[in-house]
Amino acid sequence: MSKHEQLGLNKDQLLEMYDYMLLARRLDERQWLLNRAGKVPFVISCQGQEAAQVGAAYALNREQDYACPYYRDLGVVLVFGQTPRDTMMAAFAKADDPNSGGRQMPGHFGGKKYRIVTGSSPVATQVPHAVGIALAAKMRREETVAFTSLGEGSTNQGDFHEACNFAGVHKLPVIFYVENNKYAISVPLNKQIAVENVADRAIGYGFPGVIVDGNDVLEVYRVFKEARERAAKGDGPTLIEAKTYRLVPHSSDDDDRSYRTREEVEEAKKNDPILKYREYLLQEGILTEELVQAYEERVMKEVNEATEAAENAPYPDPETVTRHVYAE
Amino acid sequence: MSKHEQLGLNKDQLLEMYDYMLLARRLDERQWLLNRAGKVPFVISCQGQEAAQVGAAYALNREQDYACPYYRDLGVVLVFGQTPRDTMMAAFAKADDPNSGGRQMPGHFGGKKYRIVTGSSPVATQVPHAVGIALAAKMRREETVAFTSLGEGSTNQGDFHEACNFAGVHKLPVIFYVENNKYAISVPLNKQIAVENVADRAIGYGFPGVIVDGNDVLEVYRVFKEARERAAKGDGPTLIEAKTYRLVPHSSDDDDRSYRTREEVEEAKKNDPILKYREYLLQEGILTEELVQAYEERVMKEVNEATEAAENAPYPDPETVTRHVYAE
Amino acid sequence: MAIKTYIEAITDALAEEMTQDESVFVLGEDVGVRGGVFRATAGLIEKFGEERVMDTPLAESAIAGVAIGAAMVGMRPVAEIQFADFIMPAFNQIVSEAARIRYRSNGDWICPLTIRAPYGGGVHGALYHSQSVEALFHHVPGLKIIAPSTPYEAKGLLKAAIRDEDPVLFFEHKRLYRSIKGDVPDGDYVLPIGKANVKREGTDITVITYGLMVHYCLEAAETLAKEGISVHVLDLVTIKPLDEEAIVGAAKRTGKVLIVHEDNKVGGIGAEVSAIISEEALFDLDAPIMRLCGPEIPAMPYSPPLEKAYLLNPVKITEAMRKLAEY
Amino acid sequence: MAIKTYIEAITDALAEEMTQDESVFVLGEDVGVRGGVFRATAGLIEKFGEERVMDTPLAESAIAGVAIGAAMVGMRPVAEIQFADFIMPAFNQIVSEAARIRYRSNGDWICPLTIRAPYGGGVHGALYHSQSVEALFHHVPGLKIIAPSTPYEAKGLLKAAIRDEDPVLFFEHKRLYRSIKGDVPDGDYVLPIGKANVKREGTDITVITYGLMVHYCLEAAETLAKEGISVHVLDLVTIKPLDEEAIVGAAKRTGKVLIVHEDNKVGGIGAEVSAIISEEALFDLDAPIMRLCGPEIPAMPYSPPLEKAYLLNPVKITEAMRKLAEY
Ligand SMILES: Cc1ncc(C[n+]2csc(CCOP(=O)(O)OP(=O)(O)O)c2C)c(N)n1
Ligand SMILES: Cc1ncc(C[n+]2csc(CCOP(=O)(O)OP(=O)(O)O)c2C)c(N)n1
Ligand SMILES: [Mg+2]
Ligand SMILES: [Mg+2]
Repeated sequence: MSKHEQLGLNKDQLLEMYDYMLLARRLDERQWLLNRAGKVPFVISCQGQEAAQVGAAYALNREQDYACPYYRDLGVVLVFGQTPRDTMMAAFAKADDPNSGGRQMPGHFGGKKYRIVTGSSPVATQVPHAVGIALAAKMRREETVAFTSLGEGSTNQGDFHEACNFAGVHKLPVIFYVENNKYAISVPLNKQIAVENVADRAIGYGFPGVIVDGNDVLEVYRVFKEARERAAKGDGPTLIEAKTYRLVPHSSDDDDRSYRTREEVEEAKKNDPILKYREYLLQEGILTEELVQAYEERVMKEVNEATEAAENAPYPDPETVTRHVYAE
Repeated sequence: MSKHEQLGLNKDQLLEMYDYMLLARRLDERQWLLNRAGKVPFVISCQGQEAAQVGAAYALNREQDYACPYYRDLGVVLVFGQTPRDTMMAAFAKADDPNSGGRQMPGHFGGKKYRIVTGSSPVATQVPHAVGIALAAKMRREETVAFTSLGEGSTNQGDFHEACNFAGVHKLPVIFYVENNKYAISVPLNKQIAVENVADRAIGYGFPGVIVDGNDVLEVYRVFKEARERAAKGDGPTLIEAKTYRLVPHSSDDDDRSYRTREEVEEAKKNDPILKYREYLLQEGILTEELVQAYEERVMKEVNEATEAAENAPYPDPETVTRHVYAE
Repeated sequence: MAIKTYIEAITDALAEEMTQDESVFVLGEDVGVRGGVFRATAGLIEKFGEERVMDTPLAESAIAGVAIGAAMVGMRPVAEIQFADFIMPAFNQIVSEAARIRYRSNGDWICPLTIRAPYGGGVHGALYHSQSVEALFHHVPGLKIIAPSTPYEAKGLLKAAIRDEDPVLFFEHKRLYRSIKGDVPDGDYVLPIGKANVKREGTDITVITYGLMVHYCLEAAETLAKEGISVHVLDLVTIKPLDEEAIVGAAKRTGKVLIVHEDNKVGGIGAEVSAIISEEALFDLDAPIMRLCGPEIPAMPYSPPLEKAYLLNPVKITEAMRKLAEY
Repeated sequence: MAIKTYIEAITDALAEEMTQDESVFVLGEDVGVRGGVFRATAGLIEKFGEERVMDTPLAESAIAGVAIGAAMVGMRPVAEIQFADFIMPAFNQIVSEAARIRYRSNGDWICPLTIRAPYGGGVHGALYHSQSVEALFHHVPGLKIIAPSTPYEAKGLLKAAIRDEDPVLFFEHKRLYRSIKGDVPDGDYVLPIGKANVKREGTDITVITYGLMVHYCLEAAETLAKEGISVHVLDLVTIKPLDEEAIVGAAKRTGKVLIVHEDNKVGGIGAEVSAIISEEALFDLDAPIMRLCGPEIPAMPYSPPLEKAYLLNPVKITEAMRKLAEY
């Protein structure tokens, strides 16, 4: 049996995951182009982490679960229902941005209709929020699981620790997801943490810590399915660490040449999760070269249309700047 | 070879440790009496944790090391040089209190001349301070080790996590000491943390976590000697967890009958660390019944004299209330 | 009507709100079997069970952060911070998160969270069990802050806070808990957030204050009444949003304003009250706007003579009032 | 003398202090090989090595707390908080610890710590990379707060901060970093903390401000000069302790005061400045004390029209000045 059969994933599902990954990548690339052209002030990327994100979100229940993602999680929010148009509205800071109506930088996801919880910039603050959502689910006897993600550097924040501990003590249905891309801006792993695996931190909180290859979307899907089941069954939290790599600078304001070699980046590109997954699907006969081309075209069309729509969309009315401070 | 010989402790040292433990206990008991008599507004106790404290501090280098203790550590600060008079000056909030000149509650230790770093009430804030002291030592190539302690409940604060991680990454000479007395005020261990041993948290920070019987002063001494050596050699931090028990209420404001049974407390008293150590010393012929009596009398005399001195000592001048906000 | 202590009013408000709304729950350190270190939650665990009266791990940022998460999905958490002094570790969650959730999501998400905390000194609590912390938050749009001085207001406003759609900091002066008793109506009632209350009508000078100091100011006003000085006392009750209309009205009424708070002066609530008055009522003033506050020291010491030196009392307040009246 | 940008002045001050005092070191996120996200520490790791230019784990409470520990035993740490917005997780360490160490130990221990942080908006930084945070700390005795507006003052005061025996928060407006250049003396000089500077002499109205707004106010004053309105501009420079003498003097000089800050109004620095004036110079005033500040919203939005709506600018300031002059 091939991997995906073991996982019970059918062809449509496999292709849907491929589609999400590709879409995330192309939307991301487009934002860089727009940034370099002076059209959008800021980009923060998912590039290199698409498998880690799509595999994770795809294993969740998008009707029941809540996502408290972090700024790189374009792959996650697409699976949760955000559209290319949403992404571009946020990039251009237009009124129709579903995350914040253009109030926040791109990458600060949110949207009640998508079950995506509004996020902020200070890292790791979303982690206790996810625990609170899990607590509410437990109290209301709902089969909701809370998902939250963050970078490995951000696991050094006190909030991560406090939230994990709280969830461990109360056995809450929450999945803590660390996308370990080996850098926190310029600071390499060995200056961030003194252990090999962030997953080991789970030991201190009394729940399992799982390591997964973040370049392998099906493996990510597998461990997430398991974690979600544990959570839904009342067996408590799981910490999952995906080993991954950020293929581009930290953000459009960063220049990564000062802290990592081009060779290292080139080497990492060989493990590009999209290429790896494409190969798998080709091998399994689920993708064909023609299909690859067709997906590419459709995605680019979506990206183009979204870009155009957003570019031409109205900015928020300046008068609205004082709205929504308190209930109106 | 008996235990203390293996540890290289001579008779005088063994008796000195006994002396400190007894002194800590009697000073503590006296403060409760004074509190119940309406003479001092507040007591927070070391009772039950004297072996854990004296064994630890005794293994440190009191000329080189710094202590960042927590509020129960009367045993620690006595070993670092505080006197019964100091304790009582603090209890009565008199001007001569070396910790704060009566500004802080008892148990908020400090004193530069004793190498005891000023502490506060918000728990766990001292943990990063100890790391900073260790960092300074490393930068200045000094053979100083920083000691810091806290309760097991307090290890759930973000500051504990952040400090441990920092020390782990930079391999700093610091010993993190958790006095696990099974309660955080009324909250029992299983509502505080979801693991058996707090020591396991060290795994997430890349340094050893050691469990020790906090009722066995010599064992505590042993693990601290080792940890101090590791630190001084440049091998980095150690987390030590002493299993102990608080024999009295959390503080003079607490009533522990609402959250633990009298049977549980009585059971714990059978392991009273002072009785256990006394037995050992009697067995080894280091203490005799006469000596026990003599120590008891001398300690009580010291406690009495200190109480009297402090009771009669002047309060701080109210005019000084605005001093020492900034350099003068 | 029944005579209740301040802390009974708090407990009653919690119990009633928990009874009438299943989504209301209490969380904090020692709030369960112990009923809170001040016993504000006494009896609740017996009534509502340990899930709705939750002893949390010792971690204030998690208490706030978890409560925020629960609030965002429709619960009505009431978090207790054991002492207001220990709200500092939760500062990021309160200021960066709770206060900004509605704004940053353009009204999509809300955070109906109440945080209760005993504050204030005069109980031998020393530097870290005596602080007033309201001024550290009053600059933050998105938050509401309440600090009632009577059992009646405490109950009606705690209920209002719990039902409010936005995050509310509810500060209870710990000296009031058992020292102040007062009439509390039977049954359900809610008072409006953002309304200052006149506690004494007067014509010579205006005193604007809140919390424990309300009682001291009333005592001082009583003393001065015997000397023929008539003092108008306005209790802010809500610290944020300030009741600007009531403040300006009270200032204009006598033209002489003394602002009194226990907390230290610089950047305190009194600074904003003063600034409002000199923006809106400058030409109605017959004397400089005076502030009588705690001294500029990091916090209140433990030793009785030092604690006394820090604290305002009716005598010190009477003196300041007299001075202003004579101006 | 040389012409330097604001950020060069910062880097120079750090390099000089590190050269002349071995106990000075820099720590923070990305301050090492990256030279800081704004490049304020660029070149330092090459000169002083990675021990004295330390990349820390991503944890602000630890950055502050570790720095406090090192400072207590004689080091002179200069901690960088990457954006002022991210100082919130360190609030407890700064307020409960750094600010109180000298006081709580009765002068036995001290905490000579400098915390640098870029603050302020107008750089498309949105809600969490644009905030002014000074008002969250100005109520806290034991702290000093500096927010210079020129390269000359930035250098002289950063050196003063590092040499100061007490904890100092040093806020650098990120819009100033590269937009403002100015004369900076060669070699070592130190400026006094706590001194406001008159940036323009005038006789009709007084404007009190700090940070980026100093430049906007000067621009507005220039405009009004052409209309025959003479504006006196006082730059606070130090936010805590406020230079009361200079404030009162500037207010008395013209009798008409406008306080300007980028930060929102309620409980801002302007409230205290206003309260000082109405305590000390009420009868010298010919107009209400006005405040022109950011709106009461949690923070500055990202979208250009919203950011613009938040921010003050020379035009808005000119209008307010004119209105006051005409009062
Ligand atoms: C509390 C806080 N401090 C600092 C920052 C600035 N900052 C943004 S992302 C980042 C690095 C995050 O690294 P990591 O957690 O590994 O996530 P990655 O970006 O690598 O995915 C830093 C320092 C921030 N956003 N929040
Ligand atoms: C930040 C903070 N929150 C709350 C408190 C109140 N408090 C003081 S001691 C304590 C329990 C501490 O338990 P633990 O860490 O196990 O130490 P123990 O007292 O049992 O030795 C609490 C909640 C505090 N001092 N600081
Ligand atoms: Mg990373
Ligand atoms: Mg304990």
